[in-house]
Amino acid sequence: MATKKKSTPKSDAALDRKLLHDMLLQRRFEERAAEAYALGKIGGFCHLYIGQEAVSAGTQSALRPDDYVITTYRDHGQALVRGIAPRAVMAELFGRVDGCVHGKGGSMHMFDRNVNFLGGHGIVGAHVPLATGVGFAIKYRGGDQVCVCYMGESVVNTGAFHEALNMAGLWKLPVVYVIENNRYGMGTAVERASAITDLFKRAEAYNIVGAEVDGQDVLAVRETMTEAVDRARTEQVPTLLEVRTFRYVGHSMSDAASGTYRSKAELEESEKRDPIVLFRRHLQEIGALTDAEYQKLDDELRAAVQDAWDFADQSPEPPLETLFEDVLVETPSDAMAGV
Amino acid sequence: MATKKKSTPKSDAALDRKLLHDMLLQRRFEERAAEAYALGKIGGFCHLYIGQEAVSAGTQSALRPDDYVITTYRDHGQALVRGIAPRAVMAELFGRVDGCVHGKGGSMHMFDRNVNFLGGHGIVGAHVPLATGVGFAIKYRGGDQVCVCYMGESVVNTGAFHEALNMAGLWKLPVVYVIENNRYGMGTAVERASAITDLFKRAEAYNIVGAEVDGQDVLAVRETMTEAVDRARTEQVPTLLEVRTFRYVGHSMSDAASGTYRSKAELEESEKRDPIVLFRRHLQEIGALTDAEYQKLDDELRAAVQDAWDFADQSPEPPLETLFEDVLVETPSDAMAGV
Amino acid sequence: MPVITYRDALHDALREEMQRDDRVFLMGEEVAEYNGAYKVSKGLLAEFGEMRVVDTPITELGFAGLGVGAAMVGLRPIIEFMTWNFALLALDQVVNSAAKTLYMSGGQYNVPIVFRGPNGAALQLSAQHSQSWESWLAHIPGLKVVTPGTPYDAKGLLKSAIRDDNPVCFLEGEMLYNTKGEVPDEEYLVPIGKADLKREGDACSIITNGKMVLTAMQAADQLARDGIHVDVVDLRTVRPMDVEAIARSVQKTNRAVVLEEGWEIAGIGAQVVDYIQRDCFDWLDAPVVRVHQADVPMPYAKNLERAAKPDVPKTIAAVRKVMYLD
Amino acid sequence: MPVITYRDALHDALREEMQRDDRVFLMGEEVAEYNGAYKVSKGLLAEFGEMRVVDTPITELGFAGLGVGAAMVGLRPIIEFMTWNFALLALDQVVNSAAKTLYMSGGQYNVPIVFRGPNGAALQLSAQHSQSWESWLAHIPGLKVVTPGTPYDAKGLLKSAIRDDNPVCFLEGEMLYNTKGEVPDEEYLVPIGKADLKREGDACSIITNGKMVLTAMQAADQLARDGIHVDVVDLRTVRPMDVEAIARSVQKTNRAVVLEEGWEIAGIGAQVVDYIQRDCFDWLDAPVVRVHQADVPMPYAKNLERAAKPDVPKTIAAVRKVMYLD
Ligand SMILES: Cc1ncc(C[n+]2csc(CCOP(=O)(O)OP(=O)(O)O)c2C)c(N)n1
Ligand SMILES: Cc1ncc(C[n+]2csc(CCOP(=O)(O)OP(=O)(O)O)c2C)c(N)n1
Ligand SMILES: [Mg+2]
Ligand SMILES: [Mg+2]
Repeated sequence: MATKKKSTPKSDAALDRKLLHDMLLQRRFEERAAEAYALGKIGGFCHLYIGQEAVSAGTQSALRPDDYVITTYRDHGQALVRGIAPRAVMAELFGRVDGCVHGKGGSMHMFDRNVNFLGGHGIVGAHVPLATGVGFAIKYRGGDQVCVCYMGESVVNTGAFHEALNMAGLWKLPVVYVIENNRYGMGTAVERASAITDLFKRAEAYNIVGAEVDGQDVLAVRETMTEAVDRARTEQVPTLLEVRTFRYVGHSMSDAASGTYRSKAELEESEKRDPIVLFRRHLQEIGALTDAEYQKLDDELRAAVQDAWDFADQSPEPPLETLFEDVLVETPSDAMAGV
Repeated sequence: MATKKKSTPKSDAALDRKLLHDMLLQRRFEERAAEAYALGKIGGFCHLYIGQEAVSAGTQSALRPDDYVITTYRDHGQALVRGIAPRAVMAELFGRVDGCVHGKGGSMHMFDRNVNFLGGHGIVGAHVPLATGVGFAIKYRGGDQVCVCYMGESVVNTGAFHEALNMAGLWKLPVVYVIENNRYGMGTAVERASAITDLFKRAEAYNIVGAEVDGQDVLAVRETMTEAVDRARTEQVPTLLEVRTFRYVGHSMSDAASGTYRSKAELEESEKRDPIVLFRRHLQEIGALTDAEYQKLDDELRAAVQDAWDFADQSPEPPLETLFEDVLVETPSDAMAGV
Repeated sequence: MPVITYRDALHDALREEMQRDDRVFLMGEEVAEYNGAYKVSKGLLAEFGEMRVVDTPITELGFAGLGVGAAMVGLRPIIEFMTWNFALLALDQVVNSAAKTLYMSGGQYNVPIVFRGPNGAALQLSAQHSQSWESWLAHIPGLKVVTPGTPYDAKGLLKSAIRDDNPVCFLEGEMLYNTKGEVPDEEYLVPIGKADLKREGDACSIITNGKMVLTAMQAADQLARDGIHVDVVDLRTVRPMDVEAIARSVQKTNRAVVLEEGWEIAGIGAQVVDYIQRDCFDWLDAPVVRVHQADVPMPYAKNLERAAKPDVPKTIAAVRKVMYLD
Repeated sequence: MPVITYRDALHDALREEMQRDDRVFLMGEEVAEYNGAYKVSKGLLAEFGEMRVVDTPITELGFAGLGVGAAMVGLRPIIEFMTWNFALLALDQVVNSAAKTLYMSGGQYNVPIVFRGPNGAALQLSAQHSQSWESWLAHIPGLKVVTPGTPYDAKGLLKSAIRDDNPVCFLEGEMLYNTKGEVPDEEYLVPIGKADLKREGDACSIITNGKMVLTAMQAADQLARDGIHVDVVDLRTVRPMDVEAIARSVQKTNRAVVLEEGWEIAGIGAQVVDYIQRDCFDWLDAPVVRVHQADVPMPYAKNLERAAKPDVPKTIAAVRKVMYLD
């Protein structure tokens, strides 16, 4: 299916600034998260997003505050860009009471109702039907919000993806499904898992729009995403958007960045297209950013991340009685009082 | 993907005769099964195949005895064509010890190891991965058999279908997936369940060959199936074959043939293309069948079905002690004896 | 009081709650145009329209998850499984999404959803269509699990389930849809988590739930003819379970039979036994006896199926055994 | 005797059985090129090639079903779930295809398949990655369910599972992979369905399985220092369960603690309690006490996770309680 006419966003200094900020915040945040993990301050599984920052920054810049975002376990970057405070994300990683879910979820399960961030989900594919349900709810209420659903490229092989996209196509739900194709699902290259490798073409099976974009180019990501979001918002047409990207780190903290399933050469090649470096260069070329400005931003972000670390480190463990809280919620008694 | 060069089977009197026989056997058998159900001799769910007989007859005529067949709960026709004796099928429907699975399975679960009939499965979509596994086993052993997997058109929306076809496409397994598109899944028209209605086009998502054929024309079915089977056998390329057909009866014995989700007019229109009538006419036109021959065949088949009924009726109930048999099989002690 | 069927009781509960709250919608296979595979949703499409009564493709995992997503952002979905047998495909969403999201989100996102449909065996549907999932579901924290045995309870509990702000698994009985009972015209709710002493006696307690309530009552009737009067404790909800009601009855009768529809091993009855031995150890005069489905996949043949299912004679035999009468 | 890890014990079992029988193959996510998410299959791709050690897409339902189909026509698949948490998506194939096909086919098609992988909680993996499925799986007739707690049992039971002509669910412990124990060089099998009395005492029986065997042994050590000597009955297989071994121990000690990794309600421990009260009613001096995971989804924070899990102090407290010592 052809994609619609482009509505390229005007170049905009504030926006450029925000995109750079969002990308660099993620990078600096996760560099420190890796350090904290090595120190044993973070436990469990911890999946970093380093290398993919243009995807979250670019796509989310096309959203409104009342739109919805849902994602996988690889959720730090998405959470930060959506506006969960670095303090709350770091404290969650540290398993502390001031974490965005009070230490209940950890790395894989960031949630924040204030910014319509519907989580971090751990079962590959399982959140795709959830996103479809959010799209259904938007349509049910007659709203014009959009739900964005991020997923790794392995997800396109799961039954949950297929069932969910068929319903989205059948019922025309306002959802943008964003495949973050970083070429590997754990140690499995995409061509060893999917019978076709142009993943966006699976959209045809569901009568939805398919599109692809270079995920290391934050402006391209933003542009393609803006089209998809517009289509969802105004025509309630879902899109399957494949964003080609790369993770510069291992699948999780226990996995080496290269050497097993991918070569050092491949990794280095991909690092030449670091989204932050590319965008910084672009801004400098068009005269929108000086070295000093960049440095200042970087310093600010490093400080913000240090602040998050200190905050997290000082936040107490969750009180033991919270173990039994939030298993069930009380239904308000007026609901039970009768009609 | 383009389908390969055709290898049209020669017109062949014996074959024509067999196709007619196989279709008429199913029709006569199921007419009586419906009667037996009304009399309470058959219980549970009973899904008749009337109207779809050309699919089983045409497709299976392209198979070898050592190929494998697997199907859904709508399995009487497939079982009979594959060579399970009408007596064994009818006795199974009657829940008797001489049934092909000794009364354990009933209408939905016909099996026969002697003819590589891998069952009758009741969970929509669930047998598609099984078929893929049979294809895997064939490839594993280096054989040139083919596995044929029948399914209703609703199955293409299930996660199981998607996961299984992706693996079949990825690994090039010798399976022919046959969609019996009778336009309805229970009361749901195909266009209300699937985001696209040219179901064979989903093959593209899995890098396998897609094809469609008129399911009321037994020779066309045979021809297209022969191509698909050849492709699987010689090149280990799977096919998704959509066969357009119609069931003339309700979804199961508790569902009216028309009046709720489909109109009487639609049903009558479809009955004009009764596969048996069409094929009989064709054979008469080419001078390969006389009225008397047809009548004789019909009489024989009615007698065979009556014989099956009598046999089933006289077969005893399964002994009570069989309740606890076949839950587990004993592992031969020599397997446990060491290397 | 009007006497209506279990099917109509459920239907009325759906209709009343959909009228009361426009966030409530019903979704599942054949619920709309076909009026429901078992006609529970008859007429609802006509009354509420296609946004609120929604036919789905055969994709249990997908539409169960869809319901959870919709519930997270404020709707109140009722997800019908044509039968709970097919819900097996959707359990990842029931367990990992519906039951855990409140906890994982640190209390931010509750999931007000009802998963409902017939559970357990009907007649001669054989192995893949005859399963009772109450013990599996009850195993999971974050869920409530309800198994009404009468029209009255079905209506009152379904209304409570729809109003509940948590995920509720609602297990109906296909063989119960045509059974009848008194159901008041006026609105009422039956609270989730409360058992009901359906019959009083002193000789023994039969503790049961769901479809087996009928079986227990019939067994009790027959036993009464021999002068054996039993308590029939209908759990109604199996999670959370009303342990006080169990203890009250068993501490009175000193003997217990636990009757369940499903399989034995780690069945819901095993949990009831555990509660009994924990709370009534000094009161028990005999080991608790369980009645359950034979430990085999359900066979098709009529005689085998009958032999496999828990029934009145087996329940009576268990009561007599626990009373050392045979 | 050589001392090796649980991981290596499993690895050796896989390797030996693949050498012995070329119908055996291993399939799952990351089992081949990555050498297994937990390195159990290290080196097997190199030795046996890509037809016998097969990486799959992330499609648990699909490849579990693929395994069943392959098993029906004569292969002997070992399906690795990266963890049993993800197997939830595949349970329809485990239950409806693997466990029932022999029965539904009237004895014609047996399904010699092993489903294996780590089960239960590791460290701080939170709610969706920390589940114990033994009670669910044990509920299902047609399956065998094995939960080895030591390297010796892991190797001997896995070899038996691979040779078994029935579907076997094999539950490993992620936290056990690095634990060590004696494993003979010579070939041996551990029979499925036989418990092992891992430690002898007279004061109380601790009945347990899987990862909790270690916990029970540590608790027993500590209790011994106070002069309390307990039996540790390691069930090893939870279906079929060795009821004689349970009865033998409890009839000797007259007291029992049931220790399991998973949740309480209808957990496997409930079934053990049921067997005990059935077979040892007249021997029991106190109600059986259960130790299990707190009835909540698993939290992430270290302190909460610790509080949620069954452990040595909780086990000791349970033993003391059942002995009326506190
Ligand atoms: C159903 C399921 N199976 C397996 C896993 C284990 N697992 C976690 S992430 C992952 C790889 C996912 O890869 P991809 O979708 O490409 O996302 P990426 O990690 O690259 O962001 C696997 C196999 C899981 N969490 N859920
Ligand atoms: C997973 C699952 N969901 C629902 C059902 C109930 N069911 C049985 S057949 C059927 C319709 C299937 O339609 P289709 O695939 O078109 O096959 P047909 O009956 O037309 O041959 C449904 C919904 C089931 N058996 N399994
Ligand atoms: Mg990836
Ligand atoms: Mg159909």
